[in-house]
Amino acid sequence: MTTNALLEVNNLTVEIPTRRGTLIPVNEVSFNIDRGEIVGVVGESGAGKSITGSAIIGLLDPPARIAGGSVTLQGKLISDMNENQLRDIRGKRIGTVFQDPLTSLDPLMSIGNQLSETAMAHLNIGRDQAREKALQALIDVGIPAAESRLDAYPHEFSGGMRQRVVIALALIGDPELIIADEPTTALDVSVQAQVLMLLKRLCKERNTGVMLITHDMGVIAETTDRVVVLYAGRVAEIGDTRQVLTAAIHPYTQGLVGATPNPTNLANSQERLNQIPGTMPGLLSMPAGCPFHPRCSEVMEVCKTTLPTLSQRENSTIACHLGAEAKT
Amino acid sequence: MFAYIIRRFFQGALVLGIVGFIAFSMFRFIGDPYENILGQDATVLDRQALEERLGLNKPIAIQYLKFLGNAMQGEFGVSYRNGIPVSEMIAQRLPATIELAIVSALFALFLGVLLGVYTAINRDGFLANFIMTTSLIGVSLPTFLIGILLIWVFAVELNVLPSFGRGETVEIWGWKTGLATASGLKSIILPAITLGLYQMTLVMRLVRSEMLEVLRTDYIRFARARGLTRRAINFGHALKNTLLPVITIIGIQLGQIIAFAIITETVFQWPGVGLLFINAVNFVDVPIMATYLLLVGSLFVVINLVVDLLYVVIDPRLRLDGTEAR
Amino acid sequence: MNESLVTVQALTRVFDVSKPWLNRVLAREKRQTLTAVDSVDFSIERGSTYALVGESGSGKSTIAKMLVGLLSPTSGRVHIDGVDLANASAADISSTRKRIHMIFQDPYASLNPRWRVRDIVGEPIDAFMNVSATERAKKVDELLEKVGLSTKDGAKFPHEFSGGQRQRIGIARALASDPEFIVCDEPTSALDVSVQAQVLNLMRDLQRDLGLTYLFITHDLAVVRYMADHVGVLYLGRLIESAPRQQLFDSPAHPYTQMLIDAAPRVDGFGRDHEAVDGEIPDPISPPSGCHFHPRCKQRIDQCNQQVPTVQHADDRSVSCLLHSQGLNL
Amino acid sequence: MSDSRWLRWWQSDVMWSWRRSPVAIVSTAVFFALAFAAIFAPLVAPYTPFDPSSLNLMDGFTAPGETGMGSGNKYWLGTDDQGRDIFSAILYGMRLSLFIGVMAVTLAAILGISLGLIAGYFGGWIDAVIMRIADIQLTFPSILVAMLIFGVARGLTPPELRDQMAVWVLIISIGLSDWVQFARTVRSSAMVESRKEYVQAARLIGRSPMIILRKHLLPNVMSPVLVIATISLALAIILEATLSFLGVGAPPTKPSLGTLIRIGQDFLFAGEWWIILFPSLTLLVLALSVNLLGDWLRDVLNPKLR
Amino acid sequence: MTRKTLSAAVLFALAAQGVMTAAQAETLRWARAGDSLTLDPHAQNEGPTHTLAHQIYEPLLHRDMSASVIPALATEWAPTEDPTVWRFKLREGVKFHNGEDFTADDVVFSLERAMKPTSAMKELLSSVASVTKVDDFTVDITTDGPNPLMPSNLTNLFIMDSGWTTDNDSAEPQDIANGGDNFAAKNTNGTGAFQLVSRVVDEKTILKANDAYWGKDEFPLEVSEIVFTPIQSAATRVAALLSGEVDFIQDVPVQDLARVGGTDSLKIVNAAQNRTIFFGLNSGDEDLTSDNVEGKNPFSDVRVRQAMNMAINRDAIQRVVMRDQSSPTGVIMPPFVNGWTEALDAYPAVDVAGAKALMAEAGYGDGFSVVLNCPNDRYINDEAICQAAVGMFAQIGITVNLDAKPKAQHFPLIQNRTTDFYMLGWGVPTFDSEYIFNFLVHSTTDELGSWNGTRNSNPDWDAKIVSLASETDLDKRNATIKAIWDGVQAETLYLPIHNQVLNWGMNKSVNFDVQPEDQPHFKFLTFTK
Repeated sequence: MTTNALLEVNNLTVEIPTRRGTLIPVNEVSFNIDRGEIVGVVGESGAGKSITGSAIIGLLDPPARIAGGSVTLQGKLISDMNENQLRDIRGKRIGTVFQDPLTSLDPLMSIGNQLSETAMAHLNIGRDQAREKALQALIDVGIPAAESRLDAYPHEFSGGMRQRVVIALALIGDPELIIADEPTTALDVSVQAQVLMLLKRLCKERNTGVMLITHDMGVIAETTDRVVVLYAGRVAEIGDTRQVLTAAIHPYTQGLVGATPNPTNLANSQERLNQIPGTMPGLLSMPAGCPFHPRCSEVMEVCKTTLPTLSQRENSTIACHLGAEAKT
Repeated sequence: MFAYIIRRFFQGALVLGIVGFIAFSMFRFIGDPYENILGQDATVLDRQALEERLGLNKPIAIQYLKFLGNAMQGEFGVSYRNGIPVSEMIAQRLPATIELAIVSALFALFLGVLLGVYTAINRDGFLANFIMTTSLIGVSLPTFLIGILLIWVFAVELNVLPSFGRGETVEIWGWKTGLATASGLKSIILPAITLGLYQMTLVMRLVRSEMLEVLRTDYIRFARARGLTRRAINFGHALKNTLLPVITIIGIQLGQIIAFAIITETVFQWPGVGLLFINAVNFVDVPIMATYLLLVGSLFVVINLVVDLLYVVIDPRLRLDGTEAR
Repeated sequence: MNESLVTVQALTRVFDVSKPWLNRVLAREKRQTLTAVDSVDFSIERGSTYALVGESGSGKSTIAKMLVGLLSPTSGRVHIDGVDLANASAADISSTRKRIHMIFQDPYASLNPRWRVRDIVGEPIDAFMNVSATERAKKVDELLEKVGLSTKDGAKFPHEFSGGQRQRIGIARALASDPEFIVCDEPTSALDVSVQAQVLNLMRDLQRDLGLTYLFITHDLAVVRYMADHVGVLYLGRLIESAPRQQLFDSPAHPYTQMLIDAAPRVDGFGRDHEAVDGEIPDPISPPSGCHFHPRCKQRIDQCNQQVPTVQHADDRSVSCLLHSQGLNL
Repeated sequence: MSDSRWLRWWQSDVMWSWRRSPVAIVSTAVFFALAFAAIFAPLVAPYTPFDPSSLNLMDGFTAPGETGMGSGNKYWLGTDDQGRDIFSAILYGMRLSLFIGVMAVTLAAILGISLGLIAGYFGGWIDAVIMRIADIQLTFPSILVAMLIFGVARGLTPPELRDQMAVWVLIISIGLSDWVQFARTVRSSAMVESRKEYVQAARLIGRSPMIILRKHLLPNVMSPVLVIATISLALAIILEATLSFLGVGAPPTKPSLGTLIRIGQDFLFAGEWWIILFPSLTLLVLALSVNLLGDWLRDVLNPKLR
Repeated sequence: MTRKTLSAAVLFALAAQGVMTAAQAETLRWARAGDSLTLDPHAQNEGPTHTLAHQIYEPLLHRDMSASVIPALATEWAPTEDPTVWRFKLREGVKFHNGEDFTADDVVFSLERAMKPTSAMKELLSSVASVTKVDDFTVDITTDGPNPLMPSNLTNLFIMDSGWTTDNDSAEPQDIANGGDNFAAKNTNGTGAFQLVSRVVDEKTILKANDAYWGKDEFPLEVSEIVFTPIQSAATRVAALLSGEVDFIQDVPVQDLARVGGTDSLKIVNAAQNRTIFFGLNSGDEDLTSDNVEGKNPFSDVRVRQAMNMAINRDAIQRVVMRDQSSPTGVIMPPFVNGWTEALDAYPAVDVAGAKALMAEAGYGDGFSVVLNCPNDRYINDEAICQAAVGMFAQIGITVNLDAKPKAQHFPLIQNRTTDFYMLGWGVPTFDSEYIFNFLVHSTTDELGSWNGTRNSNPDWDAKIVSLASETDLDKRNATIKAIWDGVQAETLYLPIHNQVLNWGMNKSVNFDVQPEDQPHFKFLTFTK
């Protein structure tokens, strides 16, 4: 593990005690993000990607809680901070963008006030300064006629503009890290492209690290530098994006890439899509051994009994017996 | 926005028209006005004279219009019981009821919102659960019993608060108020608690459940993610959004407060319109009963209009054209 | 060329989105309408898949609803196997209805949570077929197996299934009345990619086995490429381009189609910088004049903001864009 | 088969949450115990307080545990001013109160659910008309509605039938004053549900609105109805008591819990505390258990709070 | 007359401290269930209305706290040689509250006003032919025939100032029935010991002592201010007394007597009231509307009425319902009424078996059902008595459906003859049986029998009753009265229950006797220091 990383997530484990037993939606997840780096976290629903994001900023909904592992931000442990300490991290050092821009904004407060309230919470500035800061933030995210839009309410914006406002809110405290949880899922394709480009540009300009949570392999490919593939709460594969997507080692990553339709690749158009059989196991019915083994096309006996550990291979880190066996 | 208010206004007028019709029907069908007015030894001639005078020989529609016309001019007839014009009696009694209703409503609102917010924020706390459970006692006993118990404890046994009446009243700009004297203030405590307790519980539970829902919304989560303080989140964002649906209910509840004042006023001998009404019911004093109904209907309409305006003030989504779904 | 099973001619649907009467009077406003679907023509060959692609507000779901009879068109016609749904006799409508079904978008909302799976799947049988209880049960079992579920699943409730399995239940229900034509309204947009692949494959298998005709509605161009034989692109209620799949992707004629293809994220588009499109989809209540796309179009010419482009046909392609007003030359 | 159904029911989320909530268990137990005692009052009660010929006036005001002066009978909870055994009167009164409450809520629920479903599903002017009626109904606070209906109905019924009619008049007046809540809730759920695709699927195959309303929508709008019904039951019982206080409740010869309390309050200062205490406690416990159940149900059945 | 001297003696005894008492402002806070309906003294003939009027206005003569007739504005009264003319000597030097002098003109004006059509007091003066002024302080009242009871009729007829009343357009009494309103309904100008300070209907009425009162030296007059508050709810009324918020209440519920009496600072004063409670039954009609017997009237059979009379356990009602605050009776008149005898007062012992036998004999062995109409806010524990009676009648097989209503709805049932079985209470302001016969026994005609809800018509009784009015031979008259009573009792025309006992609750420092007509006169009230 690099010690000078912006964010280090180490063996992070989240538990949800329920009546039918304790769920472990995030299980010993480790990865890190450097300054200015965009790291994608990809996986199907239930893979634990959003919960990982929430756990990092301490926003887990009770009864979910961090049960193990650590999160450090620039060498400072933040996973055991209390709510008051976390408040200085959130918004100030880690900005957040949620999926649905409409529901992320308080419908009863003008966006100017929402922006300046956030600025005042972190920057130790007065009302007038905060308002200026808010205006600048709106200009930065490309809201046209920003000055006149400061006193507008969320419902007066279009979907894409709203998400720009949310990004402005995430960036107003000049954070070192942005956690963007499916930021474009609710948007139209044409707008999605705009928003992703904006996010990419702003973060590169400010040298901000980004954790981009998405289920869309296309978005991963086009936007991120590195990718973390999650399956059933565990890391399946981590590596350079191009490496992972073009030469995936983990059968799950392979399957995921293969199942994603590609609009430009007409070569295999009349073929069947590469489907992974079955569905992701429920958190209560986690199979023994490798969680992916019931769906794996290359399943081996060892997979059914032993949990594979993460190991470094070529440019990726993967958790699979397949590669490990070949290596040994 | 303007259209919205006009529409609500017409709706209110329609409501009043119907309430008026019910009130009018009471004149016609509840109790025999001849009997009530003339007594049993009336002659046929007497009856005809009365019929002429009251216009009872005209078609019903005309009678109704006449009734409405009179009502609009504040002309509600004369009490059968003591011959005083109803408008005068109501005007004399209304301040007492309005003061009681407002104090109860403020008590219910203030404490209800406070406790509602508290129990929502500390959802699983011991004290919050305790408040939630004990508050149910307030709605599990009939109002009159609570009133009698309060009198028993605070007036008879402890002898600290008055058991009846408004205490000293003074007139301020033609409004007879009990809120400006010490004895008046002391007198209003027990009735206001009796009347407001139920509504307080209701408001509290409503605020709690709405607040719990609001606290789960994305924008609260996002507000936390922005690192806002707990206070800014709970009061700057959550409470405001909570109050939106609560306001409507409170509007309706104010109407209920005025109606339930009937019981409180009876128990505490509070000289308001509720007491007047219940006496009128016993005496079949139809003019007073009908006027009371119209009054409650009008108050309700006005309250709802105010609530609607409040809604528009709070919710920017309604400010544009007021056509947004409600 | 195969005969058409479904023909849609000048299909138009206008919604009245006016404010209440009093508001209009006071604000001196006119009635407001939203033309959700504007003179759309297309036809679907028997046994093929026609995909309608469009972003939000394009009118694709409205077309779907009109085709299955959930909405009636404001004007224009829908012929299904020669039967005009608007003017046919009751008996014809009933027998035609039986031949149409629909697969819905949301696998959670499309199944009644209080019903057992066998009742959900069997409902069309109850509605259309007069069969005994045992026959019905047998038929339901067959359907469940056909879509890859177990017959035991019939006794369960929808919440006991995952999203993909629910969508299979929805497909089983759609097949229950032995329809020929199925309207698929974004059937996989709520599913994960791996499950999406399963469902899409299943649908293609079923099409092959049962000779089904699909109208496939989606916003995802990538999915279209796997499913469709012919693609229509909608923008603000207008069908701006219609072409066989291969041709559409190879040589999109309309700038909007080009933009859509460009904007769709690609698994192989590493670090790609998009030529990001300007603006967003306009308010459909007051769409731009002329060609609706002109304010965002990078290739617009002077007339675009005044002149509504006419549809130009060539072979089995059509496009409505002023760039091609002299006929399609590709 | 039925075994597994029981098992599944027992293991369902609601039942699981029930087993975990001491408040829910206790209030269920208390409510059912009271309801059971009320339903089987004629078997449980030692005396028949509704039969005037069985009363011995000389037993009046017997203190709890004492023997009556007239008959020499022993009364556990004492007697009231008419020599009525308080314990038996509570059982019979509770039976009456519960009957009135349950029937009134049923009436309100049937009315409210039907109108709410129709308004929510059809929308448009039908919705507008129904909801305006509801608005107007709300203008009249429940207690006034009940008093009005009670007054009119009493005027219309022949005096010799009034005692029997009083109960039904109460049911109708309380029921009619309470339907709006049901209608509003059902309407908003029905509006949400009827936009869902399963309803479209049913419309698609030509199912009639009646079938869609009954088979598809109704089961899906029932959980909030259950919560409202529970709380309304408590409200109806209290409202009946309140009406009794105003003299428009159950007749004194066949007293409900509320009438018993109304009678009892006359003797509060006189030292005959048992006449008001025991009926009040019963009412409190009854209403409290129903309210607590409603509270718990609301939390359990509200998916937004899960 | 001994009483008069006694009170004079008391006055002398008090005279020493009288100066001190008057100097101290003593406020009496007084509460009762109902408020006065109007201040116009001739507009309503109703207890609470008269009670308030008695403090402000005065009649020519009135009943003191022991109910004996004493002089008020008249000092002497006697019939003249012409038995149809009564002569009244008026008190001199009396002033109205506004300073006007009281003269014979005021008496003539007031009595004539009370005889006007809109007056509610006109029945009491129905025999009066004219009122004439003899001189400034003498007035003659001429009646249609000899009227030995004239003084009794005048005790609630208040004298108003003719000038003030006319000047304020109140020469006609307030016409309550037709929704009339006048100045006198809200303002007062009497000669009484107290004058009005302020009044809010149903809320609070404040009176202060009249410094110019003619009787300053004759009555204690220790009360300098009266604050009168009507409190309807019995519990609240008692609570107000218990908590010391009021000093004096009328209408103490019987169940709270012990509590009030047992409270250190409070006391209960009681006296037999001039009111009898009884049930009336429709025995005259062919059939009843509210029963379940077709084509027959079970009440028309005297055996049924006797059986019912035997079924009522008056002692139990007295002990349990009334807590001994009543005296059971077998006749519908209180003991102070002329005509009352112990024999009449005796009531049958409870005999369920005997009653059942009588019922069977009358052909109602299986019983029948009927509706009993009962007031619930008029008499002491009226509804509870009816309920108790329901149980007692049930024991002889009569199913009684109780219909209890507020008095305003109950009394019209009797007056309109729309009830077959009802409760009624009757007081006798004239203290003579004739008053009872006129209203309750005489068959219903235009003038008489207006409260006889039995529909019973007995020409023999009617003739005897009419003869009483002009019979001047007292012995003969009393014999006729006895004959009528014997007839009524033999027929069991009514089912008497008891005579009420009046209870007033007050602070221990208050010395006050109960007035049998429930009309306190506060000028008699004294305080213990």
